[in-house]
Parts: sequence; structure tokens; C-alpha cells
Amino acid sequence: MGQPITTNPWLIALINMSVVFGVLGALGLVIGAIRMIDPTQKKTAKVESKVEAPATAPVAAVAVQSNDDVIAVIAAAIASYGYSFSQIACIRRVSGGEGWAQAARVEAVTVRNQMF
Amino acid sequence: MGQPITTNPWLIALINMSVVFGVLGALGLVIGAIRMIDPTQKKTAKVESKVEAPATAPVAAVAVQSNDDVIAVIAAAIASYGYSFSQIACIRRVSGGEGWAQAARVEAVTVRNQMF
Amino acid sequence: MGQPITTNPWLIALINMSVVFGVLGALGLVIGAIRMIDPTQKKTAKVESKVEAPATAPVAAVAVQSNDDVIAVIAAAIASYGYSFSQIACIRRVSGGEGWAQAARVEAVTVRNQMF
Amino acid sequence: MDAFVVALQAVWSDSGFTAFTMGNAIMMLVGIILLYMAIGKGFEPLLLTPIAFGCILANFPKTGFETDPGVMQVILYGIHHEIFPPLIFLGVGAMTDFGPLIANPKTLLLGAAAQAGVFVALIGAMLLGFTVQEAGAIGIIGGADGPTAIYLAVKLAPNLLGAIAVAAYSYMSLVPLIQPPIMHLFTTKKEREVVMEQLRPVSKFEKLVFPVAVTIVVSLLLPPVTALMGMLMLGNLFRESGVTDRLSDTSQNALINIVTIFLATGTGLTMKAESFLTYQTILIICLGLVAFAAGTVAGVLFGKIMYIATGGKVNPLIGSAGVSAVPMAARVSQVVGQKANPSNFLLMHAMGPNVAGVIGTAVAAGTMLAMLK
Amino acid sequence: MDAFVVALQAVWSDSGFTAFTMGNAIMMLVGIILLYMAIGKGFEPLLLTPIAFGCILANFPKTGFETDPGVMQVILYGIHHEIFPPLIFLGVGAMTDFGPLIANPKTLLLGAAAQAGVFVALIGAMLLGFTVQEAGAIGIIGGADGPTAIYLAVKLAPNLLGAIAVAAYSYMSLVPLIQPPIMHLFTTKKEREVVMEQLRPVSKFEKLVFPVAVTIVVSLLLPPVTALMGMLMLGNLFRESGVTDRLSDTSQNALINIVTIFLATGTGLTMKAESFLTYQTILIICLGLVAFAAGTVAGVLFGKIMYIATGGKVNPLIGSAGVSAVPMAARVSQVVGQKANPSNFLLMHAMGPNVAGVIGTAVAAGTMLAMLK
Amino acid sequence: MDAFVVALQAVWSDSGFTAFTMGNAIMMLVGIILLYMAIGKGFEPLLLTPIAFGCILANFPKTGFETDPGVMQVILYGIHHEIFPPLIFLGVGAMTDFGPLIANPKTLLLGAAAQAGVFVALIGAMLLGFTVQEAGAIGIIGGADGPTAIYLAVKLAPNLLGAIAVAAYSYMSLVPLIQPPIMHLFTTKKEREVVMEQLRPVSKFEKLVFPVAVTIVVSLLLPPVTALMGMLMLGNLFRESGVTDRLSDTSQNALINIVTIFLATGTGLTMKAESFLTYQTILIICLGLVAFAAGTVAGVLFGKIMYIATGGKVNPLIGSAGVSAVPMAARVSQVVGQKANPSNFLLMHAMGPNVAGVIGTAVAAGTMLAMLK
Ligand code: NA
Ligand code: NA
Ligand code: NA
Repeated sequence: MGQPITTNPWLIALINMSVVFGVLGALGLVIGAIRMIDPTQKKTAKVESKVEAPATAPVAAVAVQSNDDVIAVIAAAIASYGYSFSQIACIRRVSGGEGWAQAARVEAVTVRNQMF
Repeated sequence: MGQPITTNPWLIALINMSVVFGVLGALGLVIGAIRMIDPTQKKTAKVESKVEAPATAPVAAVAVQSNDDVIAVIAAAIASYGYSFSQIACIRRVSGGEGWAQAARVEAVTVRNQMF
Repeated sequence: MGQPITTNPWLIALINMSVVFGVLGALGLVIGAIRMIDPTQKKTAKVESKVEAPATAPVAAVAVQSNDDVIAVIAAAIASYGYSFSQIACIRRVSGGEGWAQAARVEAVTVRNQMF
Repeated sequence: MDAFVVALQAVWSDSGFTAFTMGNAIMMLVGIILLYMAIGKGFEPLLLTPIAFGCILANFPKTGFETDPGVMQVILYGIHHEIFPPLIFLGVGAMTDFGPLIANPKTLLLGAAAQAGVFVALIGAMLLGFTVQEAGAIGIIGGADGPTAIYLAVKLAPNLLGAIAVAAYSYMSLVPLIQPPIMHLFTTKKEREVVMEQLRPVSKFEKLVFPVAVTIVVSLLLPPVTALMGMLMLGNLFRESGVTDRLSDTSQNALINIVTIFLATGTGLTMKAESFLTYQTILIICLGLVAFAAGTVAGVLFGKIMYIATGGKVNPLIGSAGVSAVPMAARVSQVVGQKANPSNFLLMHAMGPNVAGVIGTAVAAGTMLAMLK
Repeated sequence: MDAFVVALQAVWSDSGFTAFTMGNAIMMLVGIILLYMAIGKGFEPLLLTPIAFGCILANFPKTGFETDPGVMQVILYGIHHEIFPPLIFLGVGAMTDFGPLIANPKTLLLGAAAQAGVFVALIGAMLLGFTVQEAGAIGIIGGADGPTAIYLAVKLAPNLLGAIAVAAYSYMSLVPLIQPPIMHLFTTKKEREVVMEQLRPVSKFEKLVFPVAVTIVVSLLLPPVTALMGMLMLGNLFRESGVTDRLSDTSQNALINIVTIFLATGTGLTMKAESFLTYQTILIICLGLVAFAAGTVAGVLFGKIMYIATGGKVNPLIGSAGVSAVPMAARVSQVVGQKANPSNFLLMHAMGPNVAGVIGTAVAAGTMLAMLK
Repeated sequence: MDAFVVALQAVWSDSGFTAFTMGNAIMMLVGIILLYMAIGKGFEPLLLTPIAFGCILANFPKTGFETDPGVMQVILYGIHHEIFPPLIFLGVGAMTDFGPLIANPKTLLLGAAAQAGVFVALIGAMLLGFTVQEAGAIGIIGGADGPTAIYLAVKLAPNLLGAIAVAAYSYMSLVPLIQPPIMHLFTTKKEREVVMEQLRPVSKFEKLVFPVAVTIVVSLLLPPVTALMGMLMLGNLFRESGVTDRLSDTSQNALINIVTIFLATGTGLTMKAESFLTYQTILIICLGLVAFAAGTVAGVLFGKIMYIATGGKVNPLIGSAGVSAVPMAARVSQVVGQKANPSNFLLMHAMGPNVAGVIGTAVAAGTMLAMLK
């Protein structure tokens, strides 16, 4: 190394964006490949959709009628399940029959703390 | 540096005590200056005295009649509030109407663990 | 050092096993000596056997009749004592009058986590 | 009495006052302003508080931090030899859930598109007279990834480390202010209202193989970022394995906190008046803003392309999350999306490009190291 | 366009692909298999997961881990200078209860007997052509004590570190498979059914004096293992003192976890294709199994001697626990004993030889260092 | 058989027994006595336990701790280059509430007055023949602040480190025995009965500006203690900011505990027979007691001056808390005051001079470094 390959900024940008798209595109293919070779995929697809939704349900989606008292009651009930309030993304009204589907969608974001 | 400025112990002591008193005196002036420029000072004085006292009250000041049984009961009650015993500085009789004032004075010392 | 004392494997093994048995044997004598000079030994022997057994008892040995419901009740009761379930080695039937003795024997193994 | 005065004068002449410069005073003011931003305004306080305090410490004369052995020299050693960023990434990996990315791998392209900000800033920096290495280090501010920015800055332009770190962390915390107007400008209401399909569940097998596979692909192609990507993915493996909770917990708590204190204080220690109070610093601050804005634009525009390509199934608002700034940028997508359509929940969809942006920035950094060093 | 292709080729030629060897590929497969063993099968996952990942990282070409300053070089420094094993032992000491050993000091002899495995492997290794130092380092696998094995391997045969560490941790987690058949083979049902007397209570005084006394005896006789034994016993003193809980907690949590990450990743980093993919590695794996089996046999046989000498009061099954592998080997004794006699509780009795085996292995390592270095 | 005996003799001649001296034996006894004080009597167990154990370890011959690379050499490096005390102070700052001092800044003068003990000991040490640097290091024992004492001793008189550290921590834990008689001797019952006015509430603004302002004033005037004061105040800023709880928690738990283990064990490692078993050590122990007593006297006397100057509003008992030894000295003031008047609560008032004493001792150390190094 030692010497820059080029000092033309447009060329650097072009090559870099090519590499970034190339590598991330390749990773997309890799993810597809992982899914294809996944020996647990078949049953997972069925089992998880049945098991996971109810698991997150009591936390994320609770029917509420915009009533502070009710929210307080729910909060207490949830707390008794061992969830801290910071883990609860929102408490909202569930309309119609798509309850579980939405529940999964709102799933509490525990993804990475707010650190970096 | 390298060479000591002086090796006369009396002079060293004198200069040092002068510097120590000088610096700590200067810090005293700095504290006064901080208080003067404090933009939150006005409201703080009022709000905190009202809010903080009750907050510490249930921990620090509980009426007791020098009776071991009563202390045990109180200890249990306090514990049920979620305070560990090590946070409780003392449990003592409160006389007259100056309860809150004294409460603040006895304020549980959480200042620095007993480490250094 | 630098140079090996010997490169004869049989001799190395012989000396090493001698040293290992020698040192560990010596440590056995040291343990005996510690026990002899132990100023707390007399009372310990009596007090501990009385105090320790009941202390571990509620955790380790609880009379159960192979009934899942009962185990659940006990688990809840134990949990209310502040023990996490992972600390409980087993819940088993206690027969006869040797309850405490067995209790001590089954004593929950908190010895070293499963790390190394 | 004479001796007393003489000795006292000697103490004074050895004090920092005699060597104190106007530059030092200004830098202390900068440090105090950064402290105000961190503590008073809540801008990335975990990083900016020790950076600001380190900046103040760096500007006391005669402390010997750089020449005498001691804790500050150890910290500076760790800064100058990129020891801390990979350890930060170990903890970040243990905190990151790549599930949303695995569920929707097309979002990787959004994470790639948002790197355009990096190269807009790079081109701008070179036009403004920076060397190619400096321009690369400045550009990476647009990646919105603190540890990667510090890692690259130390390798390519250590003299600019302080300004780059401050710009990166400041703009990362300003994401909720910078992005929404841009997102409105480049999207129609109809696009913002798009409700996306629920993500498929991701199996544990996928979550376990993913970090290993990414490490292999990226490290083979770009050896200079192996330490960074390897640690990120090792932390993620600790998280997902289910049998190394002890290591995962320590990585994302005690270890990352200790390293953060050292990294941030040490970054502040590089902000001495003579190297920070330059015309270049102002340019870097401006270029950083350009980089963030350009990255957001590129992400949203690529989102629009995906909106069209998928026949309206992708909400272009998730494109802006590709700049990284995890998880703020994803939250901004969620908030803007929900304002357009209250029943719209983009958060999990935006986490895909968001974590893809972390990988994308590391790849960009690796490419620049391969080309420029 | 020409310039673009030329520059892209330059990036490619600087990538790891151009220097990637079949050996590297095989080692990555080894790493992936180790990951599967660690995560999929639960073999010592806290150690094997980072070892396996380090092995993968080590086999990317051109990362410069060994030549360029950085976090990997710091970790490798710690590996090559035995900095981590004593710190691991500090935490191990804080986790270890020597009570069962103090209550029944005769079990020390079982911990001594099980070291025979070390020397069976040593003799075997020398017959197979290893140097005397290499043979000593290989033999210590039979001690079933990870930190001691790494400590000795670094001092006597650093080139074999990876293979020795992998063998040691793999067999340690295989103890529940390796030991039971051997235990059945060498004991009669009557012996296995022996119910041992309850252990006497141990006073706090004994638990406090024990670590200090052991440190003095072992360190005076074998100075080369003072760092190891001293840290083990300092940790135990933190545990037993009752007034240093802060230090005990940190030793067995934050500190040991951080050091484990560094130690295990660093051990993996030594597993480069050129040093690992040799005929020697296969021999070491085989010799390790021999060492474990021989240690178990020796422990059980010595247990039989104690059974006879005490007139049937000692259950020979606790002898196998002398190989260390705390606490798995003791659990194996418990399980096998309870299968023979459901009212048999050998766990606490087996903890005595189990922790004695840790001391015994350290003593064996010290003797070898005194003789061979 | 001959070969066996010869080899066994070689092992023996390489053992520590052959080089073991009476001095080593005495130092081990010293270590055991210190362990008894720490664990049996509860004298600063978190520091004295590892110091005592380190002292035992240091006196095994042929361990090579000082010459061979390894964990002990790393620890000793940290000791010899003052790396640990500033990190301890980071945690101490995160544990310290400067509120009582800010509420009553006049108590700063009590923290200054109590430093007189430092200089009484310094003068005494020079009269007894110590060099001026050694005398300065010995004097700082009177500051009753462990990390500062170690910091200064390493810089001015590393050969005396062990004795100074042991004296400082021993007397710090003896404060409840040393101070009360002195406090009684120099105060009247009427003075001890004084009930002080309630402290005013301190705003968050004041608590935030205070650490920054103190750092600037002290570091500018005394650059040699910038590392110490800077880390103390950075830790305090973590505590008070309200947005850096992660860093505050880690500073006062995992990090300070890890560093304490290293600092204290390393301090013990410097206590080798040849440097500790001297006439000087006995003098240092005596001078330390003088320093503590003189500091207490000076604090109480200055308290009396304030009692007079304020027309009886200040209880002179809080003056003794100025020696530092946080928070024991403040508790002693509380206990002695309450004995004189059961409705007297001096604890919070005594915390002011108590934490002021920490700053005062650091200033005294800085002045000595400026003058003597
Ligand atoms: Na990014
Ligand atoms: Na062993
Ligand atoms: Na002091």
C-alpha cells in the first residue's frame, strides 16, 4: 500500500460506491443462501408464527379506550408480568381482527440501546 | 523542574499552606460566583424546598418511641417501600412541628460508599 | 534455568508425580494443622451444625409427594423467600427423621459457576 | 520573607497560567459549549460529555499528558492505535438485532445508497483543498457511525480526529432535526402513507450464520476493517448464541462503558488549541452537515426507486434510515411515516437499512483504507 | 473507464482473496465446526465460541493483526505473555468453595492421582517425537484445567497453543461422555453403591487460612506458578473474607468475562493455518483423549485404594472427579453414583477431589516449568 | 534411582526455599497481620486485603515478577506510572456528592486547615533525616487520601510506596479511634453542643458547574495534579449530569473495583523485605500518626476560629472532618456531636470539610510536585 491508488475524487467516489453496492448486494445474496440452506426453516415458519405472536402480545398490544384509568390498570398488570415500562413501546387500541398481526409489527424495539 | 525550589521544610510548609488556603479560598469565591450566575436559582429555591423534603421524609424521619419492637415494625415498613437498610441513616423521634426541616437535615448520606 | 534438568520422560513423570503427591499430601497436613490451631473450632462444631442446617433447609429439602401442583405451590413459596429457581438443586421427598442431615448433604452446589 | 516570595514566584512560573494562550481559553469555551449541548440539550451525552471534558483537560498547559507516562498517555496510546473502536463495536454488536435486515435483505441496498453522503463530502473536501486522505476521513462523517469515523480518522488523518469525532457525534444527535425536512422535500404524501407488509419471522439459524457469513465476505474483500467487522459480529454472535449471555452482557455493559470513557476522553484530549482552532475545523463542520444531508437524500431517492420497482410496496421514508445513526434515524422514519398515516408502523422496516448502514459505512471505510493508505 | 477498471483491480489485488490459501479455507471450516460444537452442542460455549471466531479471524490474509498496532496486537501481547490466565484464576478463585476439600483433606490424594493422565500423555508425546517441552505442554491437557493449560503452553510450546487449548476445552466439555464408561469398567456395583458420611462443617477460620497457607506452600516450592496460584487464592480470599464482596463480585463477573473474551479470542487468533494444520495437531487431539482417560482411570483406581484402606467408607466414583473440569467431573460422579444407588449423594464429596485437581494441575505445571524451562 | 535424586535436588534448588530469607519470613508475617487487620478487624478491607496478599506474594523468591513479562509486571507498570490512582478518583468522583460543600463554601477553609498535618509530618520527616522528596511523600499520609498518597509517593519516593500506602490506609480506618480524644481535648462542651443551621438546597446548575470550575482553577495553577483532579471531577460530572448514568455506574463499580484490585495488589508487590524492613518504615508509621493527629488538631482549632468568627454558629467538631478519610471522619464528627447533644445532627455539615479535604490534599500534593520535582 503506502501510495494512494488514485487521487481523483470522482473516481474514488465511483469505485467506492461500486464496492459498497457490490458488497452489500453480495450480502443480500448470502442472506438468501443462508435461508435456503437453513435446516430449521420449514418448521420454524409454522411454529414461530404461532408461538411468537402471543408471546409478545401481552406487552405490545392491549386494547385500550383512551382512558387514563384503564391505562394505569394495564400498566400495573403489565408490570406484574415483569416488564419494565421502558420496554413497552406503546399501548394502543386494537381494531378489527388483525390483532396479532399488528402486535408483531409494533414489537418492542429492543434493538441496540441508544448509545452509538 | 528537576531541582527542588527549596529544601527548607518550614518554607515548604509555609508556601504550601498559603497555596492550599489560597486555592481553596478561591474555590469558595468561585462557588459564590456560580451561585450568582445560576439562571435556575430563583425557582429552585422554592420548588426544591417543597418537593425534596417530602421525598426524603419517609426514609429518614419516622416517629419512634425508643421501643425496639416499634423500630422493627418501621424497618419492615420502610423495607416494603424498597429502601435497603443501609440507606437509612437513623430512625428517631420527631418532636414538635419542625418535622420536615429536621427530616432534610438528617437526609440519608449516600455520599460516597465507604470505599476510599 | 534454560536447560531442561532431564529429557527422560519416565523420570519426568516419576519426579512430577512424586512432587504432586508430596505437595498435595503436605497441603493435607497443613489443613489438619489449620484445624488444630483454629481458635473458633470448639464452638463452631456445635453452633454451625445447629444453625447451618436449618438455614439451607427451606431451599434444598422440602417435603413433596411427587405432585406437580404441590411443586408449583412450593416453588412459589420458595420464590417468595427470595431464592431464584436456578439456586434450587432439587425438591424431593424427605423420609424418616434424618431430614436435616440429608438436607445438608444435598446442599445446593453454588461452587463455581459452570465456566472453567 | 524574601525566600517566601521567591519560592512562591517559582510555583507561579511553573503553573499553567504563564503558558496559557487565548487559544486554550477558546477551546475551554468550546468544551463548555459541548458540555452544554451534551448535558443541557441531550446530544449524545454518553460520548460528548467525556469528549468535552477531555477537550478542557487537553488545553491546560504543562500537564505533560503526551510526554510523561501516566493514565492519559495510556488512553492516548489506545486512541492513536485504534484499540478502542473495535471494542466499542463488540458491545454494539451485542446490542444489535440484525433480524429486520435478514427478513428483508433488499434493505441492504438502502444502506448502501445512503453512503453517497460519504463521497459527496469527500469530493467537497478535495475541492476545498484537503488531501485525499483527509478528505476520506472527513467524508466518513456522513456514515453517521462514531466508532468507524474515529477508526478511519486515526488511520488516515489523525490531526483531524477531534473535529471529525465532534462533527460525527453532533450531527448523529441532530438527525431528528436534519432529516425530516429533507424527507418531506423528496417524497409525496402518497409515498409516505405506504403501509409495508409485516416482516417474516427470522430463524435462529439465520441469525447465527449471518454474523459469520458477513465477517467472512467483508474481511476477505477488505482486510483493513477486519478488526472492526470481526468484533461487531463476534458481539452479535455472543448475543444470538443463547449460550454466552455472560459475555454478551459484559460486552454491552461493563466493557463498552469502560472503553467509551477512554475513547471519548481520549478523543477530547486530541483537541488541543493548535490543532483544533483552524479554518479546517470550520470546513469539516460544514462538510459534515453536507454529508448527512446528502446521505439522507440518497437514501430517500433510492427508496423511491424501490417504491417504483416494487409497485408501491416499499415506503421511501425507510431509505433515510440507511445513514446509520442507530436507532435515531429509524425512529425518524417511524415518526414521519406515522404523521402521514397514523396506522403506519415503519420502525422495524427502517431498522433494516439502519443496521445495513453500519455495515455499509464499514465497507466504505475499508475501501478507502485499501485505496488511500 | 480504463482508470475505473485499473483502480478496481488494485482494490482486488489488495484484498484477501488473492492471498487466500486452501489452508485458510480449511481453518475457517474448523472454526465453523467449533462454533457448531460450542453453540449447537453446548461444549464450553463461553470459551469455544470466541476461540472459534478468533480462529476464523486469524485466517483472513493481510489483516496485519500480528504486525500492525491495534486491539488484536494488544490481545496477542496478553496471550504471548501469560497475562490473562492468572486473571481468569482470580475469578475462578472467587467462584470456588474449597470447603468440601478442607472437610475431607484425604481427597487431595485423589486430586493428585488424577494427574497421572498428564504424564501418560507426556510420555506418549515424547515417544511420538515431540520435544520434551512440547510434550509437557501437551500432557497438561490431561489436567482438564483451561487456564493452566494455556499458561503452560505459552511458556513451553507457544506454537502448539491453539491445538492444546482446543483439545483441553473440547475434552473438558466431553467429560460426561468420556468418564462414565471408564468409571463402570473399573468399579464394582457394590463400590458404586457406597453412601459416604456427611462432611463435617468447616469453620470460617479454616476457609480464610486455607488460601493463604496453600499460596505459601506452593509458591515457595514452585516459584513459576506463583502468579497462577496467588491469583486463584486471592480471589478465594475475596470470596471468603465476607468484607470484600465488591472485589469478589467484580472478579467473578465483569473482570473474568472481559478477560475471557480476550483470552479466548486471542487463543483463536493463534490458530493460523500454517501452525495448526499439521500432523502434530492430530496427535495432540489423540493424546488429549488418552490423557483424559488415563487421568480418570488413575483417579478411580486410587479411589479403590481408598475404598479398601478405609474399609469401604470411600466411594471410588469420586476419584474420577480429580481430573478437575470443575464442576462437570463432580456432577458425573454424582450421576453415576445415584444411578447405582438412588439415595446416594456424592456431589459434595466429589467437589473435594475436583478442586484438589485444580491445585494438583497447577503443581504439575509448576514442576514441569522448574524442570523443563 | 540416582537420576531421580539428582533431578529432585535440581527441582529443590530451583525452588524458593533455597533463597528464602528471614526478611521474607517477617514480611509474610506482616502480610498475615495486615490480613488479620483487614478481615478480622475490618480496617479498610477493600484495600488492605489485596495489599497484604500482594505483600506475601512479593516475598516469594525467584518469582520473576519484576523481570519477566506477565500479569504482575503489567500491574507493576501501572503502579510505577501512576496509572491507577486517577482511575480510582474517577470512581470516587462518581460516588461523591459535593452538595454540602457547595451549600456552605466556608467549610473549604476547614478542609484547607486540616492539611497542616501534612506539613507537620513533612517537617518532622526532614528533621529525622529524610530527603525533601521523601518527606513530602511521607507528609501526604496526613492528607488521609489513599489514591493521592500513592500518586505522590510514586512520583517523589517510589522506594517508600509500600510503607506510605499501608500507613495511610491503616490510619484512615483508625480515624474513629484517633480523632475523638483530640476533639474532646480541644473543644468545650458548649462548643460541641452547637446545633448548626440547615444547609440550603443546592441547584443542579451549581452541581454541574462546580466540577468544571474546580478542574479549571486547580489544573491551571497546579498542572502536575491535572490527571487526578480531572478524573475526580469527570466522575462527578458523570454522576450529576443525569444523562450519563451508564458511565457513572461503571465508574463506581466495575472499573473502580478492577483498578482497586490492581492498585492494591500492586502496592503490596512493592513491599519486598529489602525495601520495607528498614528503620525508615517505623519512622513513617510514627510520622503518619503524628500527621493524622496534627491534621485533626488543626481542623478543630480552625473550627474554633470559625465558631468565634460566626458568633457561635459553627460547631468546631466539623473541623476534624477536614482531614478527608471520607466518610469516616464526617461520621466521627456526627457521633461526637450527638454524644454532647442528642438532637445534634452534624453529618451533612461535616461532609463539606470532608470532601473539601480531598481537594485540599490534591492541592497540597500538586504544590509539592511543583516545588520538589
Ligand atoms: Na452509515
Ligand atoms: Na486437574
Ligand atoms: Na485530605
